[in-house]
Amino acid sequence: AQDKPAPFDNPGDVKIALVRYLSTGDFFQAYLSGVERQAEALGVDLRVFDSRQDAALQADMVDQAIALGVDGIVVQHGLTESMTEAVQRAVDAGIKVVAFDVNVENDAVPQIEQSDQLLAQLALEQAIKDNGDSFTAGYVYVPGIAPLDRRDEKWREFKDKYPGINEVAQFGTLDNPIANSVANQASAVLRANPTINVMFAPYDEFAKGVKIAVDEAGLNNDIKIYSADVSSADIQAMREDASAWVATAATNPAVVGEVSVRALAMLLAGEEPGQSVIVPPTLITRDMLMDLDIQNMEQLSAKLPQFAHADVAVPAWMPLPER
Amino acid sequence: MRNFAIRYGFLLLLLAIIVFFTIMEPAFMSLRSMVFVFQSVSITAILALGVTATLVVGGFDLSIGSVAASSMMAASYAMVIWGAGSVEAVALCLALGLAVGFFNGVLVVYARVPDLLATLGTMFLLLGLQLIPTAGRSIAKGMMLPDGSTAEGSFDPGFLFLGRHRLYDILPVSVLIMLVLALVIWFFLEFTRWGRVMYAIGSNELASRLAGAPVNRYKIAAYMISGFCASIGGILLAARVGRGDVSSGNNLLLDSVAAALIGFAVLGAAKPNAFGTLVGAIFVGVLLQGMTMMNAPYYTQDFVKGAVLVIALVFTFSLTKAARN
Amino acid sequence: MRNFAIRYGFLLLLLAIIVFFTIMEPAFMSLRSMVFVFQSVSITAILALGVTATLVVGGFDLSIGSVAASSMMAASYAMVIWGAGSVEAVALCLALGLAVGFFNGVLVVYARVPDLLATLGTMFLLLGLQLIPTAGRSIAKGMMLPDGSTAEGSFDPGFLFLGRHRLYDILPVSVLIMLVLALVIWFFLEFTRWGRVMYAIGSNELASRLAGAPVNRYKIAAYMISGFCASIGGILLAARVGRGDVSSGNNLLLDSVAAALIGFAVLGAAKPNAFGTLVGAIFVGVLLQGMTMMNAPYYTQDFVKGAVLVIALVFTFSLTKAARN
Amino acid sequence: MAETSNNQASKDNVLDLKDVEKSFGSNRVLQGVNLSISAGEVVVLMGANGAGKSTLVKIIAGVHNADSGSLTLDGEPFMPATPADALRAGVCIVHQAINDCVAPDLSVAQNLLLDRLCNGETGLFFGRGRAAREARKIAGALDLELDMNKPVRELDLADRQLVGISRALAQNPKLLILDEPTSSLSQREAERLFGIIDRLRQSGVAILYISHRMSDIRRLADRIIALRDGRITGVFEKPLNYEAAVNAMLGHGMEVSKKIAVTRGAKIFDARDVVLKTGCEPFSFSLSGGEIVAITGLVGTGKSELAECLFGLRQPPAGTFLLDGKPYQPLNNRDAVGQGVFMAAKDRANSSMIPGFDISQNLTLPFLPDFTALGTVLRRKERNKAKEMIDWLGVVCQSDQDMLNALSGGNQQKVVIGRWLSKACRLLVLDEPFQGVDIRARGDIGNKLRETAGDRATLLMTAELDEALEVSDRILVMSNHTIVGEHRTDSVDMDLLLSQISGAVVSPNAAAGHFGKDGIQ
Ligand SMILES: Nc1ncnc2c1ncn2[C@@H]1O[C@H](COP(=O)(O)OP(=O)(O)OP(=O)(O)O)[C@@H](O)[C@H]1O
Ligand SMILES: Nc1ncnc2c1ncn2[C@@H]1O[C@H](COP(=O)(O)OP(=O)(O)OP(=O)(O)O)[C@@H](O)[C@H]1O
Ligand SMILES: [Mg+2]
Ligand SMILES: [Mg+2]
Repeated sequence: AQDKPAPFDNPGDVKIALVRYLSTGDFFQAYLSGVERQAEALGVDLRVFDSRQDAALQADMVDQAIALGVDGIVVQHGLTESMTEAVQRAVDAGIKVVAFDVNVENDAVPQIEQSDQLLAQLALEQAIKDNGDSFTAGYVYVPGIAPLDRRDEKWREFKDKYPGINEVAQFGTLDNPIANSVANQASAVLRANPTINVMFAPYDEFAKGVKIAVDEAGLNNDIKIYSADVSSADIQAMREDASAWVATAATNPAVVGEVSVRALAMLLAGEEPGQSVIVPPTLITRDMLMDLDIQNMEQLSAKLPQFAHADVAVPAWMPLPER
Repeated sequence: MRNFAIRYGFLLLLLAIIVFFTIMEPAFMSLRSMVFVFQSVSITAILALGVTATLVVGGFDLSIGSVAASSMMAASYAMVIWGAGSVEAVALCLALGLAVGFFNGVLVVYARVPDLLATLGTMFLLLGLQLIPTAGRSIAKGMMLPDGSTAEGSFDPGFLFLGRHRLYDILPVSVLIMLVLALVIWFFLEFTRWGRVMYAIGSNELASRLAGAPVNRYKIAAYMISGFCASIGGILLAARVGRGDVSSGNNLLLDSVAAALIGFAVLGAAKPNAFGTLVGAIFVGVLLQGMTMMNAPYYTQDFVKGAVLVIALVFTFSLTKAARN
Repeated sequence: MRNFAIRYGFLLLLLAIIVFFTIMEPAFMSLRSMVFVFQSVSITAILALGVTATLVVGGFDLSIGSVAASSMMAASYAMVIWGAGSVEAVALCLALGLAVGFFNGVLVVYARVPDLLATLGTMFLLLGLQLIPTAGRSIAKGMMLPDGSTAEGSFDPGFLFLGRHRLYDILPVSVLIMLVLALVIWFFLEFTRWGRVMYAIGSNELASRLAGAPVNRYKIAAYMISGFCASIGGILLAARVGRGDVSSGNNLLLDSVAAALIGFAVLGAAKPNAFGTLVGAIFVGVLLQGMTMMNAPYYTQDFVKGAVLVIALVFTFSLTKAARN
Repeated sequence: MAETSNNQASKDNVLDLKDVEKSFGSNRVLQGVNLSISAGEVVVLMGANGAGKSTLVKIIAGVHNADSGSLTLDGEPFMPATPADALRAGVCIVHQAINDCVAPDLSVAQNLLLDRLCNGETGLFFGRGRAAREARKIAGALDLELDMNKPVRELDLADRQLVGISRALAQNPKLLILDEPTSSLSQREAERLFGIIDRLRQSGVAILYISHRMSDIRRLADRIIALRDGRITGVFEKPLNYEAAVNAMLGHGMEVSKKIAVTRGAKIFDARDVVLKTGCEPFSFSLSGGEIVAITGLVGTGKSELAECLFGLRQPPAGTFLLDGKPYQPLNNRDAVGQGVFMAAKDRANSSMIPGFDISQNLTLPFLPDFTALGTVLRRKERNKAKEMIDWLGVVCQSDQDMLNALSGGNQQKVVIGRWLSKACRLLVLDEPFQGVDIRARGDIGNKLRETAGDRATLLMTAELDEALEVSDRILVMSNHTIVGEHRTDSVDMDLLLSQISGAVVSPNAAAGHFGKDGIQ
């Protein structure tokens, strides 16, 4: 501890807050655990504010954190419009802020990104590799959700680039349980469009739903599913016999959580993490999972080092969580 | 003529929609396709049958969605983390559903909390409760537990069978369960004295009590039927999805309430009834599947669902009541 | 003694919770923190006041959440895509809310569709409808329109003021609007003859009609009040969020229904009432805020919300009714 | 006198009550009530409105628990905790509130079978065919001719009451309690009921009968017990002294209500060639200021329909009304009130009471604008008016802030009538206004009607001839949706009147001619 810069020479006095927009689901749970682990490694006091998808509340929570006298804030998701002013107030109050997956239009705030474009690109490149550049595709998409919109940009780019990609159906829903609702839609789509051989479902809940429908229709050898994000449950689904879900591109949400806190710590220590901190995604294919006998996220981290740790925002003094 | 419209108007509308979709998309009208429609609504329908039971005694159950979600988590937890077999898992879920139903019933009957309020409280309770054992994670084979070890168990094939097997290669087990449950509840409500007494309680609770009906027990039983149905829904959900997904079950709630309420309009019943509930669920299923096949974006589906619902109901109810006057 | 418990039990519980949180976390008991609690519940409370109006006439409005969401989208659309000013945007939203309320009222009164069913249909209709103009996309400054051009307009600062300004640097405009609306509706329901007649209709519709009340008009008015409140909620939501966000407003319905129903327990009213509704909303706000301050994970918040709700209600209702017998 | 009967050996007594006490809050409703009923006996319980009769019944029925005291049934201690317990012990009850006897959404058949469904006698499976047969048997006892598949919601109040009574009679009770069973019946139905009561009495059933109708009491009573303010004030054996019984129940003699002489004013209302139901004969009549006219007739002959036509709730197929010489065609009941025509509807629980409101709020409801300033209700003014009305009508209550459903049936009725007496009008229509009202209160209300009659016309619909005779100046007889006779109350030809009511004299032409000559004006 002696060689750490201020204020981390006395980390017990450092208070940071995580202000969340989304919290329910594996991704967010894993992200939180990464934040917690890194905060623990640093020895700082962490407070978690959950706005549960209430954008207005999230902005208020920033003010609350200001009132609580925190030294730094991690903003996790949210809407540009509602967060920009609140974050500006925090910056004005001398608080260091980093933002994950939300653009708060502030030069003093580094952006942590998992790069949705890159995620989509990795999955789609794999699809082209597996199926050639012309195939009949079904696409699962719900507009209005920022990360999905960014993945959608990539999908449209690919369609422009490869005219052989024929999108015959687009569907999607966020009705919970999402996998179940998407499965119902997908089964209708598969009956109406028996020629589909590729499904692009750039969100793991969508992919799971599509997989259920494909299995139920007995088409698992005829269709390949490409998606984004990963969890232990997804790994199991991909590992199933003759699973149609052949590839997904993902960053490790826990790693993103760790990086967020590290970037904030650098700011607090007076260092510059850079305006944009990108955590690179990893492509995970079914073959990899089978060959390396990966059963869950922990094994994935252990066997794919690029997934376990992102070498970003790691100055020499930074204590890393144990692994 | 008007009587005919009241009795069969809704069924004719359903038929018209089916014909329309078949013309637009011939793949719609096949045995397989119909089986898929049934499958897509099986869970909603099962929950809706439970709501119907509470509607019959003049109550309401807002907790079904969260009971189903909790039951899905409980089944997954039992199998994946405790390594239980499918029988134990199913038994656990049913016990959970019955217990929640009993709890709701006691709140309504003995603590006299209004039904909407009591079941809303239970709903919030369960929404939180289901997430506590896993600290908000969903449950899957090989998952890492909070204590750092790895879960040993996995979904029992017998359990997955419930969600995935097809009898004679065509009829999914979940559809069979839905049909059997609908038949049982329909028969129970229409042809047993218990069912009659439940309708009597819903119509005039005091009169039924004065006629010697053990009203409290019946009401608690109705909530237990509801919880039981919801837990079956949760089991089928877990068996279909094959993991314990974190979910609020809110959409399940709304869809099943819609199905149960549409049921009022079927055959001019103008009261909760099991046959109507089943038809209501299938109606929504046909609409959604047909529109998905026609590539309609999801938001137009909500819109059309709402529009058809409103039109059908205006038609039925304004006719039914007009004929009364 | 028992009467005292009935009247003040709930308020005492609220006080006890506040004291508890203050001991655990002294920062809880500050003006800023209390203002924050009020602000966090302001939109929920405004919607809940609308529901209260429909509950008073014996109805129910399930469409409020979607009216608020649609009104948020409408305001955003008007300003960002049509380039309207804040006055036009607000007027449009209020007109929308009143129109939807009128539609609900007509369905219930003239088409005689049961209230739950009618407003559920409207809910689905609006859920779809609000997404159609933008094909499901959120509305933000500089967004790409379906025809490929870029939206010219932006949120009017005067509009954003509604959601973001604080009077005397402490009192948010939204809290002020909530308090004023609560006061107006409370006064209206408790002290005016129109409010009195609304309660009469809720208690016995036929008797009220025979005593000369224009029941249909009152019922439609109640739904219009509800739609009006919901659209104000939507305006504030848009002003606070600063964009037409498709996923905001998901939980508004359940939270405001909870607040309105908890209101039954306040002051032993055992009926819908505006003061109770406001207290109910604040109660939930205090709980969530306190738990957040104590760093409780989000899922325990649902659980505790449910548990406290159930306990409080059992306490109040079992006492209220026992005293009656 | 009261003591002798209570000291009788209790072995042949079916029911014995000892020192039963019951309070609602600070209101001591029953105080040391002792009472016994033996097999094969009809005991009539008399008491003014709010004396505690229904409360006593509800204790025996297991609806309320007594605060103290003991009950024995057939010599065994009897403490029913629920209505089901009482039923199992063989105690059958027809409650006063007709709504408590039927489930409106179920069919007539299912309502008739309700007890059997509840206690399991029907077996688990409910076959519709068999059910309809059994239900028809039950209905047969009272000669009910109803469509077995009709929902009870669509029945008339009287039919609902008959369904409730039939249900109780079908159960072979040990003890049968009837709490004002004839409140909405006319003589014909009541007579059928009395026939059955006679049969049950002979077969050894103990019967407790509660009524405010002297004609019922005269017809049935073996013994009369008078209840006043929750205490037994007299037990009367045969030969029965009715006057003494009334005195015991009221605490004083019944002042012979001397009718204030009719000061018949100008003609106010005219009905000309009204056809109430297509295919029925047209009729005409007119009403003058200051007079009280009763329309009497059997249940279901169209009295309520006429009242509803006058109040703008329905349109007669043909005919014209004139109010103060001008055509009167109300669009709806609000319009009627606006033109000065008020109506107190029958079936108070459904069509008049606001159960969630207290007495004062119930009283002022139709004329709320009179108690408001700028839309705000002036609570003090409202409560003062209510207190005034409570005193004037003699409503038995704790205060004007009592909830209406905590009042006894008769007192509820007074509040409901009082509502329409609180303001002057041109034509006041009262449909069955004395339902459940005790003798003295009936006299009181009659006097109030008379006092306020002023230059308003008052029309009273009643199936109970006694009421018509007691209160009105003139009686019109309705049969089969038309008026078949007219009588001046001070010179009634009873034989003719009764035969007109029973429909024996159906000579519509003669009747029309009759009215054509001197019925009008
Ligand atoms: N549920 C109740 N709560 C409070 N007070 C009640 C309740 N029921 C009855 N009372 C009171 O008890 C007293 C007796 O009422 P009860 O109904 O027994 O009178 P009753 O003799 O049947 O009169 P009626 O001839 O008008 O039917 C009345 O003063 C009434 O206000
Ligand atoms: N809404 C209705 N629907 C069907 N039949 C009705 C309706 N209203 C009245 N009737 C029938 O019309 C007839 C006359 O009813 P009405 O109530 O006018 O008779 P009444 O002489 O006033 O009898 P009561 O003494 O019961 O008041 C009855 O047979 C009744 O069943
Ligand atoms: Mg009584
Ligand atoms: Mg009548």
